[in-house]
Amino acid sequence: MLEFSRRALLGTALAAPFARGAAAQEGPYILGSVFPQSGPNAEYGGVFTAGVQLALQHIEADKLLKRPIRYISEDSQALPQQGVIAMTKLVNIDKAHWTFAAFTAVSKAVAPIGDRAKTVMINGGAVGPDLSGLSPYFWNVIPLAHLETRALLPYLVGQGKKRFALVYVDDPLGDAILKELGEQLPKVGAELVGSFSIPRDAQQFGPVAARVRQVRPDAVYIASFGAQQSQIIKGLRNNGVSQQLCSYSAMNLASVGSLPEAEGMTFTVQKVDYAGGDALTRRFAEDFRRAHGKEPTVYNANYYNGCRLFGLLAHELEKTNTAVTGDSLKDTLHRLKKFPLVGGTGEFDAAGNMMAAIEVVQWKGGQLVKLA
Amino acid sequence: MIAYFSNLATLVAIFGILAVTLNFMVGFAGIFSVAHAVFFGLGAYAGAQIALTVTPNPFLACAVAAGIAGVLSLCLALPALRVRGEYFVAASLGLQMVALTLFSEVKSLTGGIGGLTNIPRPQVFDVEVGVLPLALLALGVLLWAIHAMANGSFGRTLKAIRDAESAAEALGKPVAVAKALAVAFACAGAGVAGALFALHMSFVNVESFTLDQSVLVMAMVIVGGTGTLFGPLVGAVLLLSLPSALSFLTFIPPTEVGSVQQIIYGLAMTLLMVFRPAGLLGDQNKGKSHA
Amino acid sequence: MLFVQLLLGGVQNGALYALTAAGFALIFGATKVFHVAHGSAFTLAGYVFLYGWTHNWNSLLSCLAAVLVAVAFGVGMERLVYRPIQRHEGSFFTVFVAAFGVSIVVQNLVGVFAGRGFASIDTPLSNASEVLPELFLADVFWVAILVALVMFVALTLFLSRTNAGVALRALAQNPDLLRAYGLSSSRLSMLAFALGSALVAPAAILSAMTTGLNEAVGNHVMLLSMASTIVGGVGSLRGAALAGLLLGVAESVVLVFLETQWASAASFLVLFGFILFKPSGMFGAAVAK
Amino acid sequence: MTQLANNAPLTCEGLARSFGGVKAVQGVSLALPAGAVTALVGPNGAGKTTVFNLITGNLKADEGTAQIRGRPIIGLKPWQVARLGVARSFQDLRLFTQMNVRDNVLAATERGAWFWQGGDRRARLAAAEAAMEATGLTALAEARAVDLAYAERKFLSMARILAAGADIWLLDEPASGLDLSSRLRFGQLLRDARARGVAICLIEHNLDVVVDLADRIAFLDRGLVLAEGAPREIMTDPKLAAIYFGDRSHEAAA
Repeated sequence: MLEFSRRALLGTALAAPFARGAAAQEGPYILGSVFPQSGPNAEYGGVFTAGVQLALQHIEADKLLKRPIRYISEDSQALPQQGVIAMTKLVNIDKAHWTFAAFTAVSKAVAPIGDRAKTVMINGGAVGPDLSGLSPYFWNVIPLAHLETRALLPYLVGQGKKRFALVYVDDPLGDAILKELGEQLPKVGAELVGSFSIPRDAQQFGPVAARVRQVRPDAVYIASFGAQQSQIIKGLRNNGVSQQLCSYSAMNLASVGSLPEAEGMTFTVQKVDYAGGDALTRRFAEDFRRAHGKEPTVYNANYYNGCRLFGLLAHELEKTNTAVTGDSLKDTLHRLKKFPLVGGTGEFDAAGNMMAAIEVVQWKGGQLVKLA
Repeated sequence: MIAYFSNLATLVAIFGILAVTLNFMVGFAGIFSVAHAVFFGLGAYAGAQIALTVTPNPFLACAVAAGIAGVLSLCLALPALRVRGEYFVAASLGLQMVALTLFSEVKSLTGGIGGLTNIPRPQVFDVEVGVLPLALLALGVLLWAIHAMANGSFGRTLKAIRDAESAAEALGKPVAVAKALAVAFACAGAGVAGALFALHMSFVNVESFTLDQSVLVMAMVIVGGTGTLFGPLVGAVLLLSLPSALSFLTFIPPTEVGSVQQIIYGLAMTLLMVFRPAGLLGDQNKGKSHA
Repeated sequence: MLFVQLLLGGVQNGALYALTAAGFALIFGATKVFHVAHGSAFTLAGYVFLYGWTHNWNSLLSCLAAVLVAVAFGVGMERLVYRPIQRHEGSFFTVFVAAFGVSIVVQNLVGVFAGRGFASIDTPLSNASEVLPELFLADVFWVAILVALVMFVALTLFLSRTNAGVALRALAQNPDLLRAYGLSSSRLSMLAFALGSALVAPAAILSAMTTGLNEAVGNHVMLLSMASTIVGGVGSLRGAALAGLLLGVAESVVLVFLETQWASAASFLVLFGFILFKPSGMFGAAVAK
Repeated sequence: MTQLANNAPLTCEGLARSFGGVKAVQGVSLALPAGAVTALVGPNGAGKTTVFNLITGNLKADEGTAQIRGRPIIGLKPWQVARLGVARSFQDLRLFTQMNVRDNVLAATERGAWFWQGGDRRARLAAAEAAMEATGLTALAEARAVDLAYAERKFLSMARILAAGADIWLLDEPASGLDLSSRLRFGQLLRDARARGVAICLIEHNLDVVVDLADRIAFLDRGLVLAEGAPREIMTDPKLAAIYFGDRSHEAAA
């Protein structure tokens, strides 16, 4: 599927100046993604892409749409500038109908481009709270971080954790979490006793660990993503930080779970019941296991949902022979509001954010264990 | 398609400005700076702030960007006056790293890693103008100025300093002033490129001004050929279209596209240096006889 | 106690920096090549050790493999990249660009074949315990210092007691003299690359155990080695090693007053200051001009 | 000395400089009269080039004064000294290797560091052409300096000095290694300049050249002016000859 679409892309790219109008209507739908495919965050790119590809296979198998879909993967390296270049290409040359973004900084950077071109952008990975309402065409199929911390903090405080230290990456996501903790902790009767920002490329965490120890926290919140998370966990644990570690859904990576030091790491994820859920969720989980030989993660599910959402909206538009554009998709979203997706019915609010139930989980022996 | 090529052309023009101004420093004055992206960044932030807070007039943005980058180029001129060769490269590396930290941390001006978003489109007297013609204009003016200087007394002075600093000084040439001016000119040019970049992307953040970017610009100069007028432009075209060309290769798995691009780009740098060190347009005999 | 903790942490890192810096300084001193791909030798050595470890090789064998790969890389760079360039042109900048290209290639090849992102080895060595109230030290601290000391003693003995070592030092000071005595400077530069690259292997192995590796880990190593060489004074191995140690300590101790993101800026400010005010470095005799 | 100084555009008094305890120059006083060639003679390491460097500001003097037409120049930068009318050559020439001959010479006529050069451009071009003509380099105007033959490089160095239009020349071994015909041409250059009133100071090891061209000789040894006077007097002094040719037995006896 993917190889086919990439080869076909060359054809369209060259033919585009000569074949406009009618052909554009008859041709395939173009879906594009701006994920990190190289660099320290490439692991996410693979996870996100797997979700999208599975949804594409299901849409094809179900013959949900009359026109075929062409999927184009662009590399953002999780960097805003690369993201902007990739998004510009998707919007301007490929005339994408629907795009996928990830990472807070990249999402904020590409949003004005999609907004200007009225192209829908789906985020299923980044959780910066300010991603809400970025553009009428920017929708989140993931609960943003403020929803996650509001689920996590009361649980931990209930476990007797009162003093929190924050180790956060120095970027919009980290800043947002710092702000969020500063506001939310006092409300639940706890306090933020220290916050330590780290650059995105930092590798040495011994010194940070020493400073974390000094503020004598009950729990340490880690706000980072990608390869760095594992390094922070290892760095803290190896340097005498024995307290409870906690975080948000970015910890839901296999490479984190397999780290012995991550034992007991408590964080939040969206609630998805793969085994007992509805048929759609079970099918997703089974086919994913078959294709990849492992359990799907929430990210796989989110981008599966993001892609499936396009199928559902376009299917709706095809029924009434309406052209599939950013505006028609947006109107349909706001008209229907609720969609059958993996993990249950997804409901969207006016800003384009999907609401989802959140659960508190913990890494235990490399397995995700549900706590609350 | 047209939009795509105009986007690529704008980037080529902007990086062309960076490459020709860096070449002015490297090729004429013998100042091998790997901190050009710092001044690109200063210009970008200055231009973006002007557009965001004062007026979207691109000429004002460029002028302010050039001014700020030109004045702060003193940070580069100072080590250039003290040391040469590897030492200066190291100094400029140090400057690059320190500036990068400042760009990330002075969030009130730069927005940190989150950057400055939603920079308005350039307007001249309430008419929206494209960045491409502006960038081409700036590139043309700079090329003309460099051409004039290269064949005039200033270029001669710089080349004299490059070849034999003490002899140039013994002929009454104030070396410090000449070097500082050359650095200021080149960095001001980089500042203009930065302002245009900010206006073109509508977004700037610190990732565009890293050491890798400085090395990319340096590679453009070296690949094209130092000390030639158009060599750096050829280098800019080649290195910028390489990733775009690669993205049309179908047999590369999507998750490896980025790596393959980087590998080809790194390999090209190395192989060129080994087999064609004077660059594509450079005089291959240059430097042979005195090595 | 925070200060002592940070100081000791800095010493541990500084000992490793000292090794890589000494390697860089040895190569630069003897061959005048600004070996920007030095960090790549570090990356490769670290990942080879990691490969050996995860495939349950004998740990001695893994270490040996790491050293061999680093040496092979260094010598390969000398033969295949630096020497051909120097044969037709001496411009240091051509060398710089070529080496930078190689480091980009290595970084991405490692990413493709070894997987991108964080990788580390799980050993009890890196697990800190409380040796004094509030003071945590891991065994790897002692290992790092011991390894660094042993390597330096060995290197010093080699450079002062063996013919090749003495010739290497002579090469650093006066290549013409060497030629006059009919010694092959080409074989000596290979030796310099082999030795200098071998010095990164222990640091890479210990880093794999402590901070972990990623494919871009070499950049930081290269920048620090280069900064140490200049701060220490070009031509002085002792100076480079001491500067490496000091930069490691500075990076760590500065965190008493500052946030982490300023740490690396601190070492580069030191570098910048030295270049502006004392370009000959701490122990360098020659002025850079 | 005093009456010479009246007519001398460049004088120095008690110049001294030591390098880490080694006294390279200790109290050198000199006056370079206009329209005369003064030769600095002495064995290797006598401090001749150091004297030049102290005058031109390439080295900082520990002690002593120097004046150009009454104006103190110690502490000035080399380019400031040059602008007072001093042109110097270097033992190792220091040509602008990657530039062609014409640009080398043109560069000598230009003083500015600003983006453009004021003044009469045509006059500068003419001066450069004249300098190339006088040194026999006109045919090689487009050749790069690095590609020139040995003697041609020496003359290019002289052409730069000619074109600079200075009236004080400090020449560091300008004739060494030249063949006879080149040496004749070089002699003519110097005589012409002397006739125009240029004050010339020459460091030279070839005593034939010195006798042929110099009006006065200052004999330097170990940073001191041992003797000063007409060529004949100096050249016939057996003690100086002994020092010059490296025989120090006289001193030991004394």
